[in-house]
Amino acid sequence: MSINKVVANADEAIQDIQDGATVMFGGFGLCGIPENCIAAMVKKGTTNLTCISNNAGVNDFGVGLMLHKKQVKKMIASYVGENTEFERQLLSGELEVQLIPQGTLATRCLIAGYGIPFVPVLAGVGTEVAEGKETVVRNGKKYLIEEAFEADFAIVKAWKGDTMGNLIFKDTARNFNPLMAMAGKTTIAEVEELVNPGQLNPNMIHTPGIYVHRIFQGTNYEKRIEHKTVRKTN
Amino acid sequence: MSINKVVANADEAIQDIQDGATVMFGGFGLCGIPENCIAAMVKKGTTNLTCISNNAGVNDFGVGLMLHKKQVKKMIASYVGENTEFERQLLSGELEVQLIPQGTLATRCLIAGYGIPFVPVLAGVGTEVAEGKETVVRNGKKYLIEEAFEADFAIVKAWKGDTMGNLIFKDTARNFNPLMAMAGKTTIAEVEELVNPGQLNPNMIHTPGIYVHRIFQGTNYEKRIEHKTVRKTN
Amino acid sequence: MALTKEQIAQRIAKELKDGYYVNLGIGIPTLVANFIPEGINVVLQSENGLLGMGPFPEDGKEDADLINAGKQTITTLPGSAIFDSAMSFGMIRAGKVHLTVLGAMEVADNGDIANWKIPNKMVKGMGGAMDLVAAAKNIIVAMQQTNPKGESKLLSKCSLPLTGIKCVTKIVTDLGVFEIIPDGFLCVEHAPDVTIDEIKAKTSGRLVIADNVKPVAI
Amino acid sequence: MALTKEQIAQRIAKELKDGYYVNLGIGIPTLVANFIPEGINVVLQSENGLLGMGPFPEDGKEDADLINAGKQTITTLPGSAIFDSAMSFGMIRAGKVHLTVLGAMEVADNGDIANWKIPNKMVKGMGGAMDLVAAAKNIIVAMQQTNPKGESKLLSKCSLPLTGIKCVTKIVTDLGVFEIIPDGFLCVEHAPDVTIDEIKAKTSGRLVIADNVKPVAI
Repeated sequence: MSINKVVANADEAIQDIQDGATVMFGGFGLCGIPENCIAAMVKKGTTNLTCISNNAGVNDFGVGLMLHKKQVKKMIASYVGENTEFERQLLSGELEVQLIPQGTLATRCLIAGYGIPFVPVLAGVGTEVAEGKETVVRNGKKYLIEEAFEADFAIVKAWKGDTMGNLIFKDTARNFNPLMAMAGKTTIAEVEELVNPGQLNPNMIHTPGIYVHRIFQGTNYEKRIEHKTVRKTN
Repeated sequence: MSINKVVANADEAIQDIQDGATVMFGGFGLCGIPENCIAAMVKKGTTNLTCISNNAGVNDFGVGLMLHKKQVKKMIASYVGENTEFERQLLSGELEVQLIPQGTLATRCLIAGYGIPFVPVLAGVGTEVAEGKETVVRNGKKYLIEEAFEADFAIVKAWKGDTMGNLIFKDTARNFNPLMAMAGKTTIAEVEELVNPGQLNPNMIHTPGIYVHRIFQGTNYEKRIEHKTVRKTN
Repeated sequence: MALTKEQIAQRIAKELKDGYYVNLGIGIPTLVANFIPEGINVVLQSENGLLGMGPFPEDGKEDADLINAGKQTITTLPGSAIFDSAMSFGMIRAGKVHLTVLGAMEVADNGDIANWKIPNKMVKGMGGAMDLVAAAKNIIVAMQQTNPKGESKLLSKCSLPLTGIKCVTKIVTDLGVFEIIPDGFLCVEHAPDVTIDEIKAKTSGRLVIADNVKPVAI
Repeated sequence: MALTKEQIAQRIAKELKDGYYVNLGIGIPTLVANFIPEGINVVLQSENGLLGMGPFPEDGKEDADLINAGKQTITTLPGSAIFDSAMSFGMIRAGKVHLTVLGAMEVADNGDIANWKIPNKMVKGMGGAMDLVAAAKNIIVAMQQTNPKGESKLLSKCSLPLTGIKCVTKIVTDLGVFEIIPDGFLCVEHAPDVTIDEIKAKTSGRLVIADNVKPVAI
C-alpha cells in the first residue's frame, strides 16, 4: 500500500507551476514557510502569480522574495505589515491585493479541504471587507458568505514527513500549513526530515498523506527569526 | 496558568445533567465510548434525554443501556443496525429518531465547535433526509443547509488527558470524540490515564483543554469488541 | 456460470489503479482488498477515521480501539494515518478518495442507488453511505443481480428510499458488468456461460448491450 | 497623573477571572500578562495556534518555530496545546475565549472599533483583529485617550475604516476606564489626579460620568 510521493528536490516539485497559477504558501510570518520551494520559484521566475499566504514575508525573505522580483500579480493575505516593498507596490498600484481576516483565510482553506463550498462568518460584517459579499441572517445575526479557496498548488513546510505524504508539524510552525495542504489541487510538502512509512505514529499525523501529492526533504533551512524577544535574566 | 478541571468520578461529572437535556456521546460502535459516564447516567436515571451519537450501542452495552431503561426520548444517530431494542422502540413509536448521514453528523459537531452556524452539504440531496430542509445551489449543484448542533453536554472518552483538559485519543477510538468535545456547552471527558500538565506533548494534543470543562480518570473499562475478526493463520 | 462473491470482488479489483485511495463498504466490497493486483499500490480508507487499513489481526492481537467502519477488528499498515470523522468525510467530500465500492439493494438506470432502508421493516440508518455516494466521483456497486425472490435489483426506478441520486458509475453483479450511460445500463461484460438473454431477463431497467460485450475476465 | 502603559495593563489585569482563556493583542495588551493577580489562573491564547503561551525564552533558547501572533519568540508552559489556525479561530468564534484585549486607533460610543487601516497611508492588514472583535463576547480596548496630535480617540463615529461594529465592552486609557452603554461612554474610573473636566475635554463621543466614578485602583 506504499504510495510513493517523493520528488528529488524543490526544482522538481514546482516544475509544472505555470505563469498565472494560484499558489498557496503555508507559514505565519517567517515561521514554518517553505523556504526551499520559495527559492526555487524565484529561480524559475514564474510570473503573474496569485499568491495566497497569511503574510507576505519581509523584503528579503519568504514570499517577499517573489514580490521583490515582481512575480506576484495578486496577493491574498491577512497581514502584510512587515513588508515595506509590499506596501510600496500596493500603494503604487503595481500589485493587486485582497486583504481578508485571518480566521476567514484559515477557514476558507479548511472548507476547501473538506469539500464544503462556502461558510458563513461574522468577521468583517459592517466593514469594507463585507463590500460586495453575499450575506445571510441567522438567529438575528448577519453573516458574510465566504467561498472555499481554489488553489492550483499549495506549498507547505512540515517538520517530518514520510514518503506517503503524511506530515507532522512542530510548534507554531503548524499555523496555516495543514490547512493549505488540504486546499491545493496539487499539494507540495517540503520537510526537514523525510522518513519511511511506519516511522511516524499514525495517531500523531497532522496531515494525512491523501492530501499531499509531492514531498521532499529540504536543505539549508535558515529559519529566520522576525522578532527575537528574550527574557530579562539577572 | 494551570486551570484545574478534574472531578472525582463519573457521578460527579454528570450530576447536573437534568431530565430533558441534549447530550452527545462520543464513540463509533462500541469503540471509544464513555463507559463510565454511561453507567453513571443509567444509575442516575435521567430521563427524556435527546441523545446525539453516531450509533446507539448494542442492547446491553453503550448508549443501548440508556435506551433499555427508556431514558431516551429522542435519538439522533447515523447507524443503529446493531441494536434490536432500538429498532423495536422505533417501529413501535416509543422512541423518536432522527437518522442523519454520518459525515453530516460529524460536520455539524465540527462547526458547532468552530462557531459556524450552518454548513452546506451534498449528502442526502434527493433523499428523504432532504425533506423540509433549506437548500442552496452553488456551481450548479444543490446543497442541503445543515445546522450546527447545540448540545447541553458532550461526553467523550479519551486515551490520555491532563488536568487542564487536553486530550489525546488512541487509534480509531478517536472518531467522533474530538468533534463532540468541541460541540458541548459543557464537555465532560473520561480518560484512561489522567496526567499532570506538561506530561503530554503540546504538538500531539487532539483536543485542546479549552473545549473541556470536566475531566476524570475512568475505571474498569470493558472495551467490548463488537465484531472480533481475525486473520486465518496456518 | 454466475460469478461468486469472490469473483465479483476480483473483477472490481481490476478497476484499481496505482496510487488510488479507496473506500470499501461492508460485504462483497470488503473482499476486494484480497485481490489487489501485483504492482498496484492502493491505500484503503475506513470512514470512521483511518487511511491505510491493514488485514484482520492475528487471533489474540485484536484491539478494541482499532476497528473499521464495519466495526470489525483490523490492523494498521506502515504509513497509516488516523483522524477524526469530520476530516474523514472531509477528504471524501473533497474528492480525494478515488474509488468507492459499496453494496446496494437497488440501482436505477439513471445511477440512483438505494441501500439503507426498508420502510416499516428495516431501520438501520445510512451510516456513511449517503456522504460517500454524494461526494465520490467513481462509485462501483457490488451486488447480486436479483434479490432472494429472484426480482431484478437493476431497475428503471428505485422502489426503496434513495441513498443518493445519479451517482453510480458502474455495477458488478454475479451476472455481469454494467456502466451507467444516458441510455441506461450498458452491459459491457457477462459472466462466463451466462447468456445475454439471462441478463436481459434479469434486468428490469433500460438495458443496452455493448457491441463488444465480452466475458468477464477474472 | 495619567496612567502609564504598565498601569493600563495592570488595571486590565484586574478584569481577569480564575479559569479565563485570554487573547492579548500586540502592544499594551501584551503587558497584561505581567500583572496577572495572585491566585488567578488564566491561559493565554495566541491566535497563530497556541494555548498556554509562556514568557519570552532565555537568550539563546529562542526557537524560530515557536512564536506568538506578534511574531515574537516565546515559550510554552506545561499544559500547552498547539493547533492549526482554523481551530484557533474556531475556538475564538465559538466563544471559548473569555476575554480579548486589543489596541485601537479609534473607538466609537456605540462600541465600533477601528484599528487596522489608514487609507492611502498605512496598509498592514487586519490580521486576526476582525475575527476577534466579531466573535469575542468581552472585548477590552487598551489605548491612549488621544492620538499624537492630541485629538480624542473616543469618538461619536469612527473616521477610519472599521474593524468591527458594536463590539467593544470596555476601554482602559491613560485617563480612565469607560464602559460602552446605550448612552455612550460611561466613565467609571478616572486616573489619579486626572480631573473629570480633562476627561470631558478629551472625549469627543457621548460621555456619561458614573455617579460613583472613582479613581483607578491599581
